[in-house]
Amino acid sequence: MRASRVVEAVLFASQAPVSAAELARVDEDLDEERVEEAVAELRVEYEREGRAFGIFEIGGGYQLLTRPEFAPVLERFDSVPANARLSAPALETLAIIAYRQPVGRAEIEEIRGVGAGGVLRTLQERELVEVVGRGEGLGRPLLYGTTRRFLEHFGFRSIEDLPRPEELPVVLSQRSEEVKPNGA
Amino acid sequence: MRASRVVEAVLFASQAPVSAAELARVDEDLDEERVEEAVAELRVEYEREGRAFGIFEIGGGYQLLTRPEFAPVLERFDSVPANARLSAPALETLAIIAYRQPVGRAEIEEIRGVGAGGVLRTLQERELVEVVGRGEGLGRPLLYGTTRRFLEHFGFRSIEDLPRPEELPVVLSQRSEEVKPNGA
Amino acid sequence: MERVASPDLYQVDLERFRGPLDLLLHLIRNQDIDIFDIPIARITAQFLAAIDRADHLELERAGEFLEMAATLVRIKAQMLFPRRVEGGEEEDPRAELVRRLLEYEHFREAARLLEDAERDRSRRWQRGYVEVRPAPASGVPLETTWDEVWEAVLRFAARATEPEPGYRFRGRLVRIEEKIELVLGALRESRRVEFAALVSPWGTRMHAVVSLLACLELAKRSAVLVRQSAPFTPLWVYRRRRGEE
Repeated sequence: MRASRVVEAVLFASQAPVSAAELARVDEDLDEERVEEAVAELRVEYEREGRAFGIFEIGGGYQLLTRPEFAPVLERFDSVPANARLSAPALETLAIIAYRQPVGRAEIEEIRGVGAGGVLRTLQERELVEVVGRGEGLGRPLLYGTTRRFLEHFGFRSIEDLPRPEELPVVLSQRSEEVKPNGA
Repeated sequence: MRASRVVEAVLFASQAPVSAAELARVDEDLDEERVEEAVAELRVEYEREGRAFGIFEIGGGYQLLTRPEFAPVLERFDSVPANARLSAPALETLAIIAYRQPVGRAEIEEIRGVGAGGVLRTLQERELVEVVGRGEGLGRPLLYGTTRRFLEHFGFRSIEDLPRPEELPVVLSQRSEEVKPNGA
Repeated sequence: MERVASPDLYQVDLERFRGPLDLLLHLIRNQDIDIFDIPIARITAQFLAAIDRADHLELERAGEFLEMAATLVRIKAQMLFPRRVEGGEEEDPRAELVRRLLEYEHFREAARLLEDAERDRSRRWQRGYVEVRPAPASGVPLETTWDEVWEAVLRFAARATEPEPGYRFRGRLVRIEEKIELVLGALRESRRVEFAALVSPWGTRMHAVVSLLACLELAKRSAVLVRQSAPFTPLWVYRRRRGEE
């Protein structure tokens, strides 16, 4: 298998930017220098073929992203769907973030018992939640919180304004620290 | 901008399959036929260049996925999320729903000889099945069917794509008529 | 793998099986038994022995196996006293069981095919990261209200009261029916009652949650009206007469 294709596969499927050192660990035949050669090779190919994507360097890592000149295309694509209402999974995720912020994806998934990737994206696109920091511990997970837009939309002055009656379920009323030591 | 590059940009920027109709809406110069031509063109290019990914037809749309030969590399990589697999009870329940839809909980439990409440809820939360109507009879039971997400999870093009067990015992078809779909 | 020493010593581990039908099929297929002519006495003995050994099964699962055991014992008895149906032909008491076994086996095979498809699909990856793009301004405005978010909050509460199969509560379960009775009882004496008054004598969070669910259930049945003038002010439950808005 060609080094450049292995690098391409990893960059395509990775959730986050990948450094040359991490890429070099994928295969015994690779070292950082060969990874950099492979990246350069891919860049030349993408350029020559006029691909809609390219390799960008972000925070010390490589990432495959759509080229900026295609932004108008994607905007037209995005402008079609957008539901007026949030789905039940989105509402539940929003409730968890609202009451437990800042909170990481793993914690949300643990509470709901299902993956939260798509739902988090929807909420971010709706500008109801945003990344507010990074947690401690393995992989320094992204932490989510509600936005100003969230407060405006639901008519709260601040997060302290959220109703917190007795009957608030325990999973929502407990602070993250009580549940997970490596949260915020 | 070339049609094939517009199509490539949208497929690249989407995690889920995109249908030809959705792709055609992106540009005034596109229609479904031209989208299909563009997809065919991209396939030839990816094949020729030996790209690590290809275009697959899933759930009535097109999706960019890595080729299976890169699985051994990607399975080992931390920032590449593992594709979740379902438990045996979940697969059995899903098989019944997939082949019998629309189908009620009582019939599922009858076939498997065990309770289905917990499994059904998990499948609903993962958006693999959904309520598609109500049956006749006592309590007008909820009827379940599979979702588009189901097709994505298994990589099927459509529900007709479902694998069929070789021997279909004759007794199987007897009971299907008893359950009448309502809202489906 | 188990070995057949004698029919009575056929060892199986119940935990491995997805249910009674799965176990029965295993017993039949692994001993090369003709499914249309099941030696019911032998299979029943093996089935009972298997559940007898599994003393640590959860209550719900144990119930499923016991139900099948009862069916087997009944079929065994019917085999001793064959019934004649109209036309003089004998009805095989095993017929319905055979139909269920074949049907289940069919879906077990279908599940295996789904698993194959899942494995193939899981060897291909979609893009791991896709840039977050803000929804275009021209898009549909969000209509979701706080009430909908709050309903999602209450769903967590509802879920906490509904035990997972095999999950055991320590102490007594708090039943919504009991709370409904309690609310209705309180409202027989006065037209309205403060929610806090319904809750305080018991104190625990679970009681509070179930009481609230009871009120909401009654509100849904139009038996009560739940009112709160502003967040954090007392919540009142009103008795509702028939036909009253």
